[in-house]
Amino acid sequence: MSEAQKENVEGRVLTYVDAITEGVREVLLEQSNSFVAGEDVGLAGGPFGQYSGLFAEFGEDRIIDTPISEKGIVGLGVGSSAAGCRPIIDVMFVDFMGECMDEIVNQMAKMRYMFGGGVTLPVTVLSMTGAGMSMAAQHSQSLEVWLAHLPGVKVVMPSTPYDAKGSIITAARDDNPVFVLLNKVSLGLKGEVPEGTYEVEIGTAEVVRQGTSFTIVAVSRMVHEALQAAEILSELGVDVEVIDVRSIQPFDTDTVVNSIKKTHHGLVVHEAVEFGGIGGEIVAQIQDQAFDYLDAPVGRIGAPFSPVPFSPVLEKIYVPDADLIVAKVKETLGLS
Amino acid sequence: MSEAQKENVEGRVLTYVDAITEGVREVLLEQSNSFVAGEDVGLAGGPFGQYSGLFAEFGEDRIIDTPISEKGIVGLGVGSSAAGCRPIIDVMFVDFMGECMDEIVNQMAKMRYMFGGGVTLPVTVLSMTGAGMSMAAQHSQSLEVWLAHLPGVKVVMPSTPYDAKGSIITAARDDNPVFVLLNKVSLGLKGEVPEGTYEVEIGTAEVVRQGTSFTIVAVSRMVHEALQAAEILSELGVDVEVIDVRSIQPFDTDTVVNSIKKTHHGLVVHEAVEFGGIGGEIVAQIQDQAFDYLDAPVGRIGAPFSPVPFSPVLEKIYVPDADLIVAKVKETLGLS
Amino acid sequence: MPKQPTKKVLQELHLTMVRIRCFEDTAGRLMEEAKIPGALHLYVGEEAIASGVMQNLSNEDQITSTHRGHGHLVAKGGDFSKMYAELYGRSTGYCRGKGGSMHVSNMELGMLGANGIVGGGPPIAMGAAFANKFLKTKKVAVAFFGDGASNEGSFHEAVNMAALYKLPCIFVCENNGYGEYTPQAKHQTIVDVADRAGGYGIPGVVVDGMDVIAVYEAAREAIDRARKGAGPTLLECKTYRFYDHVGVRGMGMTYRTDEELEKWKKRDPIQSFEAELIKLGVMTQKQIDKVYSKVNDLVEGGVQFAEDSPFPEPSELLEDVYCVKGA
Amino acid sequence: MPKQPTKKVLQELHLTMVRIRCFEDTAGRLMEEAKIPGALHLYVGEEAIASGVMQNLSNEDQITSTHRGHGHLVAKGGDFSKMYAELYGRSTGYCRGKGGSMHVSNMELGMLGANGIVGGGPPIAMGAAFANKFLKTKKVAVAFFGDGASNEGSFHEAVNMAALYKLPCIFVCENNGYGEYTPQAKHQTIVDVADRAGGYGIPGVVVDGMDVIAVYEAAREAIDRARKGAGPTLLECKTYRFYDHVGVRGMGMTYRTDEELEKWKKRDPIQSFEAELIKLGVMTQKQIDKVYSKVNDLVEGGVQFAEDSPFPEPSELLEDVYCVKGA
Ligand SMILES: Cc1ncc(C[n+]2csc(CCOP(=O)(O)OP(=O)(O)O)c2C)c(N)n1
Ligand SMILES: Cc1ncc(C[n+]2csc(CCOP(=O)(O)OP(=O)(O)O)c2C)c(N)n1
Ligand SMILES: [Mg+2]
Ligand SMILES: [Mg+2]
Repeated sequence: MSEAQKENVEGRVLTYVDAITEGVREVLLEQSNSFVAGEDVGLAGGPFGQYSGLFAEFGEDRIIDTPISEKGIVGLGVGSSAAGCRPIIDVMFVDFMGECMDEIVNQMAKMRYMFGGGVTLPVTVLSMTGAGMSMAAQHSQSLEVWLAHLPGVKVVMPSTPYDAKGSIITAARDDNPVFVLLNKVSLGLKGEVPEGTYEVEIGTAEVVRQGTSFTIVAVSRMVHEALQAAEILSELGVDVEVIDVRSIQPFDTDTVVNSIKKTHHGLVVHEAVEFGGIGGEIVAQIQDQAFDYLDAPVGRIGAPFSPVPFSPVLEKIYVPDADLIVAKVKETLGLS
Repeated sequence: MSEAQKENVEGRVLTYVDAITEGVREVLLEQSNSFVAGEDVGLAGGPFGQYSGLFAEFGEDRIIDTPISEKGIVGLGVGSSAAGCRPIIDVMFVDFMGECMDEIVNQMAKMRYMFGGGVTLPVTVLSMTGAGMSMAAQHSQSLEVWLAHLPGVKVVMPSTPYDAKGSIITAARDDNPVFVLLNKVSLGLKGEVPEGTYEVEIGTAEVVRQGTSFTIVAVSRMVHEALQAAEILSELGVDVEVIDVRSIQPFDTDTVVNSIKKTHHGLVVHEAVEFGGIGGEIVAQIQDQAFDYLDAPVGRIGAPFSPVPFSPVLEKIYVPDADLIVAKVKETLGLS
Repeated sequence: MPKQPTKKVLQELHLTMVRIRCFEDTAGRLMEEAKIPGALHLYVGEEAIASGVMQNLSNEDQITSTHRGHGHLVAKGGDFSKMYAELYGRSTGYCRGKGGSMHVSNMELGMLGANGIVGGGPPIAMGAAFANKFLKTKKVAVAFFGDGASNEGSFHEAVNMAALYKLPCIFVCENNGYGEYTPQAKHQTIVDVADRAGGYGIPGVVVDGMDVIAVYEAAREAIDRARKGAGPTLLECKTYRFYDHVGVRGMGMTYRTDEELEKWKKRDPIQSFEAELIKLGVMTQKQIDKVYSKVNDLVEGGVQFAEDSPFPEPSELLEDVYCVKGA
Repeated sequence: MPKQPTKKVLQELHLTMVRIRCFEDTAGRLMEEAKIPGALHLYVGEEAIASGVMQNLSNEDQITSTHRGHGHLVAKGGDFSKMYAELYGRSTGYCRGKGGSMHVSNMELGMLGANGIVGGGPPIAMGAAFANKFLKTKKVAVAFFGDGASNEGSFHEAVNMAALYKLPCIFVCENNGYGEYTPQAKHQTIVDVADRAGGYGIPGVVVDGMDVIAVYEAAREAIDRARKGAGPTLLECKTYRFYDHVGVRGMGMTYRTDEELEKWKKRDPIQSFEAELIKLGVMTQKQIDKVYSKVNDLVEGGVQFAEDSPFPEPSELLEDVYCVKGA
């Protein structure tokens, strides 16, 4: 959220989950050909309450409970968007994308290209990512890089209530398939959210903390861990700039590279497994475009190479946090 | 293939596709609890002839034609390996993994971990990757990074007939799920292949061309393009070292980093879409571990950000080749 | 008893079948001559299905097709020039050369694409039908798919949802007895794919897919039902492909007997229909011959158009990945 | 008419149901007290199914379970201490604390895991059954799944393949009328999931899932059939969950009426069976009470064991990702 935008907010505070609801509601009000479809999005209001009240307001024609059929659900999104609707599709957990990856990778992402531009798919997909709730290996993943690697779809990962609402509206107005990956641990997070509609541009990162001596590039909830780390580090005299990437496809290379050129040090933090995660892509871009500005290798923090463990003590070690970020920054700078 | 191994070969030449068949055959001879299951692997011998003759030799009990049911096929692999078999599962094209990603990501890859080590899944999955045959967007992808990002599975990508046969044998002897991703454009490629069984260690890269002034790290078929590029570059006085990564999970960081420390220049080449591909991971590791040795940013070459186009003229531009590699190396070195 | 189709309808059915046959015969030859790149899955032998079903649809209605998709697009009104150009990978093709045989499509004709993924179509057709109902149009969506595809999970999920929401969606199974080289008995235990309809509480109908009138009538009933809001039908058409799975002679595999092929060829949907047309006095042999010569002219013209057309420019590679606002 | 189960069998069926009920009641309480982390899906109300089916299986036979998996593991002989320890995330649990409620498993008992993926089990059970046949054992594999899961593509593919290969596989649908908060009528048009069996050419059987003897008998028939090599059965058990989708009181959603719940509670599978046992003279009230007190001792002991157990060491985080040769 830019400073200018912040001024308009006038202190209206919502939780992340309520911001999601509000974003979806604005879309439904604005676009008569939009609807929400997914498992238990209707009467139940979504497993996280993220659609609560919408069924009562918009009725069962527009808030559609589906069978437990992810291939069908995403197919519904693809087919209906090709035929004139602007569907909002809920894939309950990003872990369940495995069930509908074909509909995503081979149909949704490629149809326009294969048709030589002959079809437009204005479909928005919402799904929950992230670990930290003792939901174990099949309900805690962060698989965003699968989607970012896929020409034809866009992928945003809002970290704040403001961005959650705005991203949903922007995604729904976009004429392309857009994934809005929401973080389930952030559902209770509070933040300023304006009434009415506003957009959060897809493909631009945001500098959420200005700094001069180290750049932390963070994805989704890790933004908050990075900000916390920055506070701790500032006491040690390290002036950290924190960038919320917000969108991983398209990716805002410029904002990141410009920051690195200023600070000469970088660290990329995400919750997904480090190996093969989006962090590698970001580091590769940084070293390519800011090679001569780097005083040290660009670091990466992601989850270790294992599935997400159930036991809270293990999960706590598993998910990156502020302490780990602080340690890594200190290590890079040779601080003790 | 190391020099020592090459000496034992005595010039027995096979095509890549025949090497696949031979590898599978050795496994079936060696392990009575192994079988092959997949679409048209039986009577038809596989859509590329990669299983030809096996049905006649081993019968329909061990070469099993399945319905067109990728979720079922991979489920068959998971369940039967948990229950005492050592299945070889054929997923015809990696593009079709979308259909069975759940069985891969949530079951095969995680079952051992979720069970606290209580189950062992000695399953091997064979699948065809790569573009270049005018098979368009849904039959030409390289999606290996999805798998490499997945703790619990191993992923090898043999580039030669020798490695194809050996990797299959090694994979089948491994007690973990191993994906052997084969390249369909390489099926006619000839190379030396010993009779009988031998292994190609999973997790070790191979220096396939020694050089002193530039390191090209190549994946699968790109190894051959890199070797060709190296020949061209040698005429320009650039002495290129070419590394065949062979295995992307686990990944042999040491071999790559040691080479870079020697040559001070690196380029990673793969066929998959560049953004979010395994190249980013490799570059991030290199800059992390050989930062002070690098004289220039490590380059990357992958496919541009689009689905694979059908038209041969576009596909030709789409797939990286020796010319592109030469150009990129020259650019990095500032040669005209 | 349903009323006999009009003469006009009978002639149109015939024309559509001939159009498909001639298009495919030439396409197959061109592929085997390596003039067309990639792999073609030809529809020869199965013409009665696309023709009979499409006779009941307008351009507004949508279909999803399969890897064996030329026949569907031809029957939906596809232009030979743009189709051949697409198979040739030329920029004048329906997909600007980016799709090829397995993805040939045209939204203006309601053709939501051939599909390289077996079972890829049904969820998309179900989605289109959902939009039709949501937007209160009277359009229907038809999903074509093979016997082999009926074993994909996507089929199951799509039919269940279409039934649940009573969507204007028709599932047409082109049961040619094989999924690639695997006979039906080796990929499912049932003989009639239509038996699966019961699992979704919708009608399952079996029809002779070599009899274009039978297909036309059965499809009409299913489509009328769907348009009236009574929900989907699973319509199975028993058929046979006269050529191999890929191309004309394919890879020379011996998974079918010559006898079986000959037996089915005796039931050639076009030849038997022509005999019928002559018997009924709807067309003379001369008129029939004229149809072929006209269609073959179109084929020739289409091929010529394709061969004269330019390949896409390199700059087109990165176009059409995304819809660019205002572009 | 099948012969009446022996007294021993009746008592074992009762014991198993009580074991499940007591295990679950306490687990639910501990979750709501936030002593157990994560989410539990309790089996209370559905005990007759796991108990009736498992009575026919040995430890050698395999099952795949669901997110609602405790009852299956208890019925398969699961040890309360190791189960509670797992739910608590302790290193002494069945999965060393790595799996928790949704992945609790034990291969020695042939329990191939609770599964957090709806529809995750059937393909795995089919695969295990394939191995059983391939290795010429006499083992069978049973896939438990819900009414909601019957709409997943994985179910369709697994049943088709099991039928095709005539595998020793039994598909047991626990139809409790809801998938999460969605009633069956809102997720499929059919009333009997067993109707889907026809689409695969296998027997579909509906049984009262609140009647443990009915389940036991029907499962025995299906399992005998499978063991004899006659292939799979789809066995649907009509049941109801007495607690919410998650936990005991869940999230307080109003998707079911109190009347509906009360109606089903009157058919409590344990209470009605106990009345029957007393009537038949198989057990006295006193004996029944003793069963509860013994089982409750086990529950208490199990909880104590769990609470006394250590959490996994940090070093265990990266163990069990791969099988290390020689390790
Ligand atoms: C998901 C998927 N699996 C496998 C294939 C490979 N394949 C292409 S066509 C085909 C057979 C399809 O059989 P059927 O559905 O009966 O259609 P037919 O070819 O007989 O018209 C197969 C297995 C594919 N394209 N997509
Ligand atoms: C693939 C997948 N989709 C959705 C979910 C979320 N989910 C968990 S339980 C459940 C309902 C399952 O219903 P049913 O199969 O009838 O089992 P029941 O809970 O009634 O025992 C759903 C939708 C999931 N875990 N996995
Ligand atoms: Mg077929
Ligand atoms: Mg249920």
